[in-house]
Amino acid sequence: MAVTKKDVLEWIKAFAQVIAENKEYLTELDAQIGDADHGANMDRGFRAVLEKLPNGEDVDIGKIMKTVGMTLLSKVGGAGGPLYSTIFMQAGMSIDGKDYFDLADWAKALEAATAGVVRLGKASPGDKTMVDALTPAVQALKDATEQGLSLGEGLKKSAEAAEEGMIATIPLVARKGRASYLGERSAGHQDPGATSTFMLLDTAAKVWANCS
Amino acid sequence: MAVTKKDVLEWIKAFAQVIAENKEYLTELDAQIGDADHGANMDRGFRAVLEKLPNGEDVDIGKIMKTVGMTLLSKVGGAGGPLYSTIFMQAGMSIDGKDYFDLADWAKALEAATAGVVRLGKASPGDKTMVDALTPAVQALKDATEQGLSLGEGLKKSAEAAEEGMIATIPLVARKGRASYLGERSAGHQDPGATSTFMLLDTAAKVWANCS
Amino acid sequence: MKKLINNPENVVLEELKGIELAHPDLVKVHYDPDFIVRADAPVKGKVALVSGGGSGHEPMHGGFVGMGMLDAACPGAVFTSPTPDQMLEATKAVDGGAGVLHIVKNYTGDVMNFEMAADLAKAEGIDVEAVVVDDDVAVKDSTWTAGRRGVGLTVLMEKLVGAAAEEGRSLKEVADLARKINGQGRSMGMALTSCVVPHVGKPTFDLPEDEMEIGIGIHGEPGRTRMKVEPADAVTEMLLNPVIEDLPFESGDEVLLFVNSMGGTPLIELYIVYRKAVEMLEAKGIKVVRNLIGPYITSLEMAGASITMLKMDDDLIKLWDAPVKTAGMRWGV
Amino acid sequence: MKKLINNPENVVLEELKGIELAHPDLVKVHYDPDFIVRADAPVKGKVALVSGGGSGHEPMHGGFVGMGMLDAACPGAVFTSPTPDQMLEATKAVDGGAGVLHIVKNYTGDVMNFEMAADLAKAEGIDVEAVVVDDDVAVKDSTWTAGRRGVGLTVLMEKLVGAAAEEGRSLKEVADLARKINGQGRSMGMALTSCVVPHVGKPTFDLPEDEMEIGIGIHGEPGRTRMKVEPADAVTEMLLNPVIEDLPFESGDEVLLFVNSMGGTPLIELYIVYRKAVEMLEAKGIKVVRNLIGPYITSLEMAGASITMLKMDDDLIKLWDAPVKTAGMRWGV
Ligand SMILES: Nc1ncnc2c1ncn2[C@@H]1O[C@H](COP(=O)(O)OP(=O)(O)O)[C@@H](O)[C@H]1O
Ligand SMILES: Nc1ncnc2c1ncn2[C@@H]1O[C@H](COP(=O)(O)OP(=O)(O)O)[C@@H](O)[C@H]1O
Ligand SMILES: [Mg+2]
Ligand SMILES: [Mg+2]
Ligand SMILES: [Mg+2]
Ligand SMILES: [Mg+2]
Repeated sequence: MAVTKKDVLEWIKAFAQVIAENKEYLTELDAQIGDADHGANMDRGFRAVLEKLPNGEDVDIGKIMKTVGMTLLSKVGGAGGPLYSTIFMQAGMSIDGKDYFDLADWAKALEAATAGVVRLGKASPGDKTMVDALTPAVQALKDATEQGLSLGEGLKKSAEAAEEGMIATIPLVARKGRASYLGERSAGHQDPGATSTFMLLDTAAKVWANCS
Repeated sequence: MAVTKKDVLEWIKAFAQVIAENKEYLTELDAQIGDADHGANMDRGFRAVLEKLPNGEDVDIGKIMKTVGMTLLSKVGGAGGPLYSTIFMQAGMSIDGKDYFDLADWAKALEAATAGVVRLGKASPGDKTMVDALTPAVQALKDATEQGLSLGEGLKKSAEAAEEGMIATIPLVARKGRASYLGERSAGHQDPGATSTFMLLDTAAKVWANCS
Repeated sequence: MKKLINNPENVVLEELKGIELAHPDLVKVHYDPDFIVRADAPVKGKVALVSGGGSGHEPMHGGFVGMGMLDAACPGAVFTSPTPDQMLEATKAVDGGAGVLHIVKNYTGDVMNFEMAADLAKAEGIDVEAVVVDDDVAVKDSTWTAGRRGVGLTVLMEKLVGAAAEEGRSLKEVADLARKINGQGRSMGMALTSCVVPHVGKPTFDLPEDEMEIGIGIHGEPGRTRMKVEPADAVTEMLLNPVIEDLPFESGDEVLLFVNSMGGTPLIELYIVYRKAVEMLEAKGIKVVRNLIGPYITSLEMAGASITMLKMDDDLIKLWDAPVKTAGMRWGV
Repeated sequence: MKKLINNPENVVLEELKGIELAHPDLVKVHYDPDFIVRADAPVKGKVALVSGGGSGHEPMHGGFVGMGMLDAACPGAVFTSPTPDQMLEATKAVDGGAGVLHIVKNYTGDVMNFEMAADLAKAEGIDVEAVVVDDDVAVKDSTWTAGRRGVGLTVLMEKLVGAAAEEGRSLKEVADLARKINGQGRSMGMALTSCVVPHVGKPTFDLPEDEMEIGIGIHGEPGRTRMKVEPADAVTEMLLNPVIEDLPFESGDEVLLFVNSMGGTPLIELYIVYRKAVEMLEAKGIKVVRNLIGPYITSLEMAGASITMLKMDDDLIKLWDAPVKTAGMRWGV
């Protein structure tokens, strides 16, 4: 039960597709409590990623993820750029040198990614950021590994946890990022970064559902 | 059958009132084919006129009209300012030194006023300007004088002629003033200056209807 | 109506107070009649430049009073030409003995009021010449009509002629230069939205969300045609081609290219238009040797832009580069 | 959406082309990564100033590149902070051996990207210091949040610190000066209309015809409160009082007063606001010794204004008056 290099490439391509389809939606969420660019930023970044994406020869999964991270860093900008770049760079470093990985590897990779995001953005859970989607997803993956769940099961649980975390951002008052300028008025809106992060993990769960 | 100094003062006050009431209407006409200020300009001018208007002692009708003309010159601006100023200055010079005047005097005064407007603005009848209201009104006054009509009758005819002239501006293509920039697109709109000029003569006909 | 104003009737007065408080080093403001003169007026022996017009076109004209440009500006009510008494007093205040040039935009009201003021000033023994600017190619020219409007070229003329006066040129020379400039400059503008005249309180014209007006005047006067909104490059072509064809500007010409905001259009869009205009001119062999980009002759908050082109020569380039120190245009000092 | 643009995706690129064509005497434009440097970069022995941020705030920052102000500006996508590779390349291009100061507006994205760039530049042996501007009193400050936004003070800082660098001050001195300026300047802004981000195509927020937003950010971020539109004098009080109280500015203080247009508000309205602000300050014994009035830090075509106040001293006055030669601010040369 492992995710291969090919699966990783497919995941990234599928996520680029999801972002393209949800560009307006993410931007609309950002318009409520931010500056109306999260969808456009992510879409610009992942269109560049599609252009730079290796075809899978002469590279390992770590290299692929780091290429994605570097591309996002130079194409996205804003808060989302460095943060998403960090997710892929840290996950890539965690999985470095491998051509496939299992649920435990993925749990570790996402934990490293989340730690990187927290180091860079200094947000804690409950600050109404993507950290609120990442943190429970990491916990769900760890639990699933311990419980010996299948890859597909574990990924599904992590996506569900991310979704819950995303929805839980709605009532929160933002303390980090642009939404924090709104103070109390930020409550009642779903965080755009947590939403795209859920989509990332949800896409993984769907694309890798039948990996064997 | 004569118009006295008191009647002249009343006419000017009544016209100031008519302008105040029709300020939006005149501005709206000007918005169609000009720059949306004719009502505001006239109103600013006649509010100043009311402040400067002599109470009737130590002045003759000519002096009163010239005071109105000078006040309009320094308070109105635009095309309307010098043109309306000229109407009052020329009429005032024509009636200079008198404390009352009859229909023939008024016909001459308005003829001089119209000549002044034409000299200054170089518009001919049919150019879609206030000249289109003034010219037929002068003709009507002259005809009425020749026909020996009463003051009230003559004034009524001149107001009717001005009204016809005003309405006749609607289909015209403007050749003078701001409306001329519109070319063919100026057709179908009533000229604001011709409209206020009709109001001026109509107010005279009404206020002076029962002069004896 | 959404504006940062108080009582619409006090807009011009409060603006003048603001200018007076902001720029005591550059100008003095006189009230009743209202006019703005440069702080050191009258300048002995220098031809003085007086302009004016309705308010609502800021920085024109008050923002162009100062060393190297205007000696006085007469602000009328919003979009309404000022009155002869303002112009007369301004003319008297700046006359330094070398005569006064009136720079008049070709609108019936401006022309009439300035003519009356010139007559009055001449009667008081002041040497006055007047130059009428009529550069707007959106309006058909004809001796039977009021003729073309004066628009963007006015800004360039005030700068160039101001520099010539500063150099010590005579009234006749300065007036001839102004007429020469008027002969070789052309403009055209467009609007994406209407302006709102303060005392009117609603848009002068209704422009649906998907339409624009090509050939608009600076007072919200309707233009040549109304049409669906087009991309900036197409709009630039619609403005620049009539400007080029009218004079005509020809291969080998050196020009000053002026891309102006009508007030509500931000700088980022002006650069996009400027880029396209230069590409078009380069393709025609016309060389842009100087430029001006920004909101210089506006129409309150109207969104839109205008393009002005002026054929340059060595003298004009020298005059353009000469120092100018006003609130609205400043360099070289 | 009514804008003079072509494809929304090309707005920044076409703007850069326009700037490149318009100001070859002042700047050079580099593409991919995009940045603007002064034409004579790197200036040997001078501390170099690099700033940047999302596009849509023109003339900031690209319009402030030139003698006496910035050495380089990095434009991001509209309202999106630029990326570390732009900042790194710009830093390398302008380093004249005396070190580079990064002027960063306090937005999470700007701060993160500039931090990464500084790390990369340091790794390449360049001496880099960063100063974060956070002058917007509309936002409550707290160590638990992202803190205050950087707004109008950025413009003043770039001018003042630019003059100090031009004087030959060291990187440490220049950075300390920037921090001092940040410590004694405050701003607040408001909006009458929303801006429209090109790739979004509709207003960022809906503001009914009779409402305004007080405490708005420069990216259309909602403000402190939404309320019925009030007259300019009342709005000026709502902006200026929090600015005065925050520092606080006190009787006897000498200040620079900066009244800024958000893009769609024309100059005539800024002077009306300026007038009221000076009256208020005079009543409090605060003296305006310098001013700046116009669209310098904008938010696309948003209508509205912001007020910035900076406490001045002899050194700052001297630096303010020092020559500056950029597309967006120019005097003394
Ligand atoms: N300090 C932070 N830590 C973690 N995530 C953050 C932080 N600041 C912002 N974010 C995330 O970034 C998202 C916004 O991204 P984006 O709109 O692309 O950038 P910007 O806010 O610069 O416009 C927010 O919804 C939030 O999830
Ligand atoms: N050359 C002219 N001769 C006569 N009347 C004119 C001329 N030009 C304009 N007018 C009149 O002036 C009116 C406009 O006045 P007003 O709106 O006050 O001035 P402006 O056009 O300067 O805004 C027009 O409706 C027209 O009747
Ligand atoms: Mg955003
Ligand atoms: Mg009018
Ligand atoms: Mg008018
Ligand atoms: Mg952003």
